[in-house]
Amino acid sequence: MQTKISVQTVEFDVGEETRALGRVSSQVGAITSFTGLVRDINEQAGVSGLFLEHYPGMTEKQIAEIIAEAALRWQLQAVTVIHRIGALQPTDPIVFVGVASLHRGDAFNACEYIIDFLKTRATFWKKEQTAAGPRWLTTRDSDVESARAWQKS
Amino acid sequence: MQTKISVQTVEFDVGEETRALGRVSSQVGAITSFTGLVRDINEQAGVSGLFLEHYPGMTEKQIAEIIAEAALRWQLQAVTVIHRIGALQPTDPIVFVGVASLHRGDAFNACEYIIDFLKTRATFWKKEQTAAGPRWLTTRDSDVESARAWQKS
Amino acid sequence: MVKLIFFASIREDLGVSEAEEAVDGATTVAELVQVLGLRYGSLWTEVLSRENILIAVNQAMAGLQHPIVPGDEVAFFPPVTGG
Amino acid sequence: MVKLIFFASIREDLGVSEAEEAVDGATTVAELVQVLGLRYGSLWTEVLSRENILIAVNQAMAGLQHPIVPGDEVAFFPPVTGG
Repeated sequence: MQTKISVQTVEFDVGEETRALGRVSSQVGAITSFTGLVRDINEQAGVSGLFLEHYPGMTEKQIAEIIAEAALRWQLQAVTVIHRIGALQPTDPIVFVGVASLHRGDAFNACEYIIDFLKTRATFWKKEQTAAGPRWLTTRDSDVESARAWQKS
Repeated sequence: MQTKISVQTVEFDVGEETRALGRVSSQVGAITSFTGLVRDINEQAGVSGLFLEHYPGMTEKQIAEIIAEAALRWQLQAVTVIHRIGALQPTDPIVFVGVASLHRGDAFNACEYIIDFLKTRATFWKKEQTAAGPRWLTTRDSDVESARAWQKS
Repeated sequence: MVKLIFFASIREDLGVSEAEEAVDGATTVAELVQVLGLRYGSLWTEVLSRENILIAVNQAMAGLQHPIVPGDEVAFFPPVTGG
Repeated sequence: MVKLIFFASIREDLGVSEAEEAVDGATTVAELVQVLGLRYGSLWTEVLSRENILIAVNQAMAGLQHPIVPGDEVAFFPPVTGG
């Protein structure tokens, strides 16, 4: 399995990443992707901007672990995870998860698994700029639930 | 909800389609996509090429119905379905399903639902060029099963 | 007259992609298939009676007992294989 | 000496992002927090003892009872919010 992990400030190109996943092997039949965007509302407050930081070294290791777990559960040919850090605006793409597989069921499951654990386990932190001033976000209960659901399956 | 449906011979650009889905509203938080590629093996034979045809008018109507059903089940902000027809080679992208939603759970479910029913209900036909000569494909049992599973949920 | 359309293996096996045909009193798809068999011979009867053949009347899936009236568009095709 | 790293709200509340500190006999994370509280005052004790604080030793998640030895990298941070 081929893996690409990048934590970066610059924007990613979903088209280029998808093409790269398809080039891994002529056996790839399905590519699924998740692209997360900064929303202008998060819970209540109007969000004018976001600042993201991570733990260099550890974050990349955690992402590699999450991908390795997914590869134990499903048959995967390639996985790409790109997470942006630094200053972001509403509607900016923030995270990309792309999965290439022979079959679409595996590609869908692995893609959702990886983003669910990225949200709850990888060392990223978000600070929102809101009308009421800046604030650090905390893990969302719904994200914790999504990750927990995989442990039952 | 915004919908784009296209049956076309030319290649699509996953990056451009994803950006367009994100532009629909500043509330879009999640974009999921499925890209199907022509594989060089399908069941047994080595496939050197594929020819796809559809039923102009009816096919587009069926795709619109499948999208409308998905929109009844999940909260969606935009859906794009692009299906190629004509002559295709192994590794060529053949189908794109993109879904934009506020939340990723809805986006993942709707994307998988739409491709599952595209495979079993939309009037497309594939003729494979194999080492043993051309042959028309028939619906795969595994695809029928995937579509059936949604009726139980 | 009804408009007939044939797709994929059905088109290839009949050697026809589209035709305008008189219904000769046929009021259902099944009766139309019978009329066409009498008009064009056993190949048509065989192909259009295949167990897995699918039918659409006016671009909506239909069964053999679906009514037809002049002006309808009736399509015959094998199981679909999209995506 | 151990290398301390603080992220996000923990860094802002302490006003420090990284530090090299003597362990003064501390052999676990909990003991290290005690030593740092004695050295820098109650703000450090309060911040590093928060209920939801997370700890990593050498870039792997760890609990308060995790052993530490000189040369370790010990990080303190709030709940993560990626994706």
